[in-house]
Amino acid sequence: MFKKQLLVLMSTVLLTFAGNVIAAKEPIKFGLTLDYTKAYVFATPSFGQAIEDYVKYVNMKGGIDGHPIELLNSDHGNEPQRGIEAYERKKREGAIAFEHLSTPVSKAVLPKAMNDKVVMMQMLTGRADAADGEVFPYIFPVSPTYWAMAANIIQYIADNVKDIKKAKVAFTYLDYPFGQEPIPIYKALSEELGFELKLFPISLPGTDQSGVWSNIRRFKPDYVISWSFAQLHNIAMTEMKRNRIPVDKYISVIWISKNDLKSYGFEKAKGVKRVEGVVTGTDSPIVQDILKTLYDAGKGSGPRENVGLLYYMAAFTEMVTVVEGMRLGLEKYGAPLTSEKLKMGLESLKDFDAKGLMAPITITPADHQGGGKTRIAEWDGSEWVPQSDWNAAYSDLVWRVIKEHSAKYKSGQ
Amino acid sequence: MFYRQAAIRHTSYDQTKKLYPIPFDKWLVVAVLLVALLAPFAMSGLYLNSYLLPWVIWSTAALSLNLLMGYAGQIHLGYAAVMAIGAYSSVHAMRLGAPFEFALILGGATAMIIGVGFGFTALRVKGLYLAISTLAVQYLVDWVLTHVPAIGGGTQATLQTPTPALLGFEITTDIGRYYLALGWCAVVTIFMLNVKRTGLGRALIAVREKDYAASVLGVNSYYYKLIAFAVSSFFGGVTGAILAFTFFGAVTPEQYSIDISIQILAMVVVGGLGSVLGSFFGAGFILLAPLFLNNMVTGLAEAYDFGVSRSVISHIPLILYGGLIMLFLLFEPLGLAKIYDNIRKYFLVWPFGFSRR
Amino acid sequence: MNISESAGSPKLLSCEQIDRSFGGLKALNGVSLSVSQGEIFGLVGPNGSGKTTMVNAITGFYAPDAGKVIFNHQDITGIKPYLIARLGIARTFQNLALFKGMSVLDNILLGRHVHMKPGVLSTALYWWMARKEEVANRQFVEEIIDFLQLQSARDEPVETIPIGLQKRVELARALVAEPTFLILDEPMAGMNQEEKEYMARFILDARDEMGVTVFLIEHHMDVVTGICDRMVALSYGEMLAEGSPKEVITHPRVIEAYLGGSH
Amino acid sequence: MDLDWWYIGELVVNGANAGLMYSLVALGIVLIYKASGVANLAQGALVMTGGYVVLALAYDAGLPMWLVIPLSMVILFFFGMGIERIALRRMAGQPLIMIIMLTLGLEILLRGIVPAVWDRGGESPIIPLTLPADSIFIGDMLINTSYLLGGVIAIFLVILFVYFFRTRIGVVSRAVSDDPVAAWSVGISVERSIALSWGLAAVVSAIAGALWGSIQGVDWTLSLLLLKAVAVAILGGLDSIIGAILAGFMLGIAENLAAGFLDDIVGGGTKELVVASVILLTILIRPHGMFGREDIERI
Repeated sequence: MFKKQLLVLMSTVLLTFAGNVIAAKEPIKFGLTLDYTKAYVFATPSFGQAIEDYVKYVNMKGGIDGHPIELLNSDHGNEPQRGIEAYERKKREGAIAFEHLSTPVSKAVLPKAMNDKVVMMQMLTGRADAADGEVFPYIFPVSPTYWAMAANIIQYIADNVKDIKKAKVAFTYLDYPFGQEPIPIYKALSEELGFELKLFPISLPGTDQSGVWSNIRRFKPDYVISWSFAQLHNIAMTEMKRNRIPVDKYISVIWISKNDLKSYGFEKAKGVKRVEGVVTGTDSPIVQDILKTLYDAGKGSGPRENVGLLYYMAAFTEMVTVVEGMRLGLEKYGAPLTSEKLKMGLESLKDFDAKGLMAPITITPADHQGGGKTRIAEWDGSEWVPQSDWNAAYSDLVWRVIKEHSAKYKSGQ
Repeated sequence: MFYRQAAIRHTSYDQTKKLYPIPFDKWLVVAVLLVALLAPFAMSGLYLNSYLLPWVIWSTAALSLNLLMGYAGQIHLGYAAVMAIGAYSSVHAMRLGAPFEFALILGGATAMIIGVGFGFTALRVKGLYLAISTLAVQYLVDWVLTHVPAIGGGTQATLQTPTPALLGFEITTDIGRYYLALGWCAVVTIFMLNVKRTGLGRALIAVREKDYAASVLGVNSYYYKLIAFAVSSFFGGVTGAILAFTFFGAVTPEQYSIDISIQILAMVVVGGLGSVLGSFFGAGFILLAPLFLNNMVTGLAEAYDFGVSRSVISHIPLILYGGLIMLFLLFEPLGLAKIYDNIRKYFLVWPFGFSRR
Repeated sequence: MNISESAGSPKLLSCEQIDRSFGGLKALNGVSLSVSQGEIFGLVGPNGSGKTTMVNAITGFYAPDAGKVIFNHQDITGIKPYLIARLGIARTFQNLALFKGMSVLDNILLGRHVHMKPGVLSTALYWWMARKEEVANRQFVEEIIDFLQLQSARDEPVETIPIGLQKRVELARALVAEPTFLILDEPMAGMNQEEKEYMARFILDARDEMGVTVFLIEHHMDVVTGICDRMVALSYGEMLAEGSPKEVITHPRVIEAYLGGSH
Repeated sequence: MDLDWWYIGELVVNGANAGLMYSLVALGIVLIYKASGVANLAQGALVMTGGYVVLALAYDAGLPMWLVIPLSMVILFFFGMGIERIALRRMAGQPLIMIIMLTLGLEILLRGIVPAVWDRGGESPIIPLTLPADSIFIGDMLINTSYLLGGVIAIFLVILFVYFFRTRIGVVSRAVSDDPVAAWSVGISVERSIALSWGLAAVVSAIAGALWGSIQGVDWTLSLLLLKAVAVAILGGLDSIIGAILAGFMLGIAENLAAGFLDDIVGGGTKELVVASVILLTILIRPHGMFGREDIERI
């Protein structure tokens, strides 16, 4: 008994150094290196759970054309250095694609992935200008970037105020790259549409917001757009109440989910809005199937409550898209699947809606975003109710900014 | 046995001042150097890029900080900021068209000038105040990097590093980048080894130990503290630039955050204050132990399914840094270097261990 | 009460009307003294009489409140200690100020600091720039080590050797600077009779062979009176007597200070 | 530009209250410094630990608030004493730089262990101090009730500590910090006095943890209060309790005014800038702070 344990122990020790060598029918390896400790912990557990769930599900159904998917998991703690280590390790273990869910890590790994020609998914994180597939051939946002979301929020505001020219929009954001990123879009839109824009930076870690909200109160905005996440919304809403700003003026970036409203109170949070790129809730057939095949059988990768929440669904949708890209790659170019074939597979996605979970996207070698359609949803006390159709607003302007930035990158800046 | 001292007779002062008076030490160093030189050819990209290369770079950083902390006895809680200054200045210099060699030196010089500037502030006061003011410097630099687009790179807060080129040869391969880092590491190492045996090192230690006694020997303690600040900052700046050019390929504020400062501090303390060898040990330990531990705990958790939450696993590096700093300070203030030294001393007289007191 | 100085030899150091107080306490009150080239000069007095304060005033640790220190025709009042050291004044401390963690040899080598030009560049380019200097200075240090019979302790960490030897190391460190003026602050404190005699011998040798002028501070009278050429006695910051050892120890005020004070 | 006095008033009042809450954190640093001459860089992590303990008692054990606060103070008191007994005491006689680094190691260690032990899956719950979230408006001036409460408690505690230092134990502590050897020789237990200071500093951090946790939620970010506390302690003079309170008051107002007027222009983060500058300027101009003893800091 003890011997056997020792053997397992030794082999795991060995494995951790040598990498897993499990030979099935040519598994397709996907590197999932996430941040379980620092800035992204609010989302990481559900995010990882969704990806693991869907991979299990696909494998149970016989994999992609017989090829199972293997996830190579690890933690990078939002540190560029550890992210690079994890990337190098997984790459060596044969991963052909990566998701990091961390802006700093994505940015640090990006030059390496480009150099190594390894596909890097960057759902909701990383460089927004990576939508330009011509400059970033191996980087795939395949979902609306922050810039697309920012534009859509303005569209929603324009639709809901009397006159956008006289509207006042407050933009409050975490004062580091994640929050600063949409500023160029807002500035460009403010110039074009004529609304008054004022910026309210919140310094890290974002827990001290009292001064910011005093200023917002004085600004008397029609809407407040917020680029922060998780419990920081709580603090924001508490401060809004203090300052007697109605909570329904609050429009958040995608990072707010039902769980985040819990400690503020579901009822009190009524009217909060968010921009979303995927369908949430458990109504869709594919999610029902996941619940049935995995969770009813006790094989779920995490708590059942997480299924259907935003962070879960975002990751789930991404993985559905990746798997579809893998399938197309295998179908068109044959096994074994390589990064390059996956890239071409992803680039041949056409009107793909991830089994009804998002607005259809079409990826081309030039466009790695695929449409950038999002919608605004409002919290009604128990769930998020869509307020608009899938929409990609001001996409000319967004693409202009994308091109400006990617050109800068290309020219070596 | 190994470190045989018998039959070694030094016949001149010059010989006793050699870096490695005992032949075994010398051959050990030669062997390590050979391994370091040949490693990239025997090693996969993974080990080269994510273990050996960062180890070499962080050892250099730890060495540079050790000059200030180990020799001059000044705590620096913002060393990553010093490295950031070097990295950003050299990246900007290259983007403006400066050749790589010049950009490196410029990076070091900028870090030195700013470092010494703050040194002037800090050196008027005792260790504690110095520590706190360097912490403040870290915050100031962080702020500048994230709020001055001309320096930090604007919206994306990322600047890609241009391709480094030595004497006109572009360095594009992993091996080339590794040699670049190794070369710089060798320069700093040799300097630090020399410090041990020259008047500079003695003066620094004198100032650290008893500055009043140093002053009656004609040692200007203020001047030597500034020298330590200047040289350490210069080395730190260049190392920061090397880190950006060879490892990250880009500069972002996160690469030089307060956490990194603490990490280097831990390397120095765990490795051994004032020890060259210790800096290598400390950097290796602090850098690689969490990686291995993390991978191992994850592997074990998967094999046994004992459901350690990932969140708990992921806190291990922090616990390790903090715990090790405390344990070493409490039980072996001279760090890993001292432990090595004890072993070495044991073998110096082996098998006649009883001859020692 | 100016008593005649040793005739012929010029004054090397003279202090004029030195005042120094700490808070309300007057540690030195108008003390004047002068030391001639080549003599061994003793400064004696009971504990707390201001002897060490006097030395600190000379070596620049605290500038006197009033008065002047002239060394070698140069006003050195209030100059920083490290600059004073460069003028050729060396000193030891009452309660040892060796550098822990360094070997005896390195401690003594530090004494050569004023004769060396340690720098960053010379350290980096040791083989080309520093080696010769290091070796040359090492040679000089070895001579002093021989002179003070410290050979056996040379490579020991300084904190591990007996106090008596440590005192000798400190003397060696002061001597390697080749000072013209050497201040010894209670070099025999805590020593037994034999050690004291050794030390006295070394001090005399240092003067005779190296031509150093010695300024000796002692609490005890016995040895000092034996080797000093001239003495000054202090008590509570005031000068009691000046002159040859014999004159000083027989001076009524000195006797009173020593006996009266302790009785 | 005409000044909006209501606005300035609001910035000043809320800043002052927040500043007094920084003083609360700084108080821990000052207490330990007074007793042992060591600057405790683990104070931030102690406050975080306090927050987590309060949270665990309130949420996990489900105790009522009136019981949670005193109970957590007791727990933290022994925790602080324990730290001194296990770690700090062994360092007696070591160079100061080593001891400072030990507290820094402790800060890092606690920041790793505590959130791992009370893993909340990424949530940072707010401590329910049952405060009305609604605020008081005077004219157009908003007064934040949470900060107000924090400020009042801070002042109350300071009065308590000033009084404490007049008692016998206080006199003993003072004697120890003046001259440990002398204190020793007249039969005062130096160790006990230092241990007591650690215990008290930890008690203060329980309160600070609860207050700050009720405003910004409990997670590792509470430990970042260290920088502000250090700035307050330095500005006030490391060994002055009154100094800590006044400095907190001033720093709170200064950073709030700076953020209110400058964030717009420079793009955020001015509070950190003010804090860092206060540290540097204090050290440059008046290292012993406003009320510290002058002999404590020069080379």
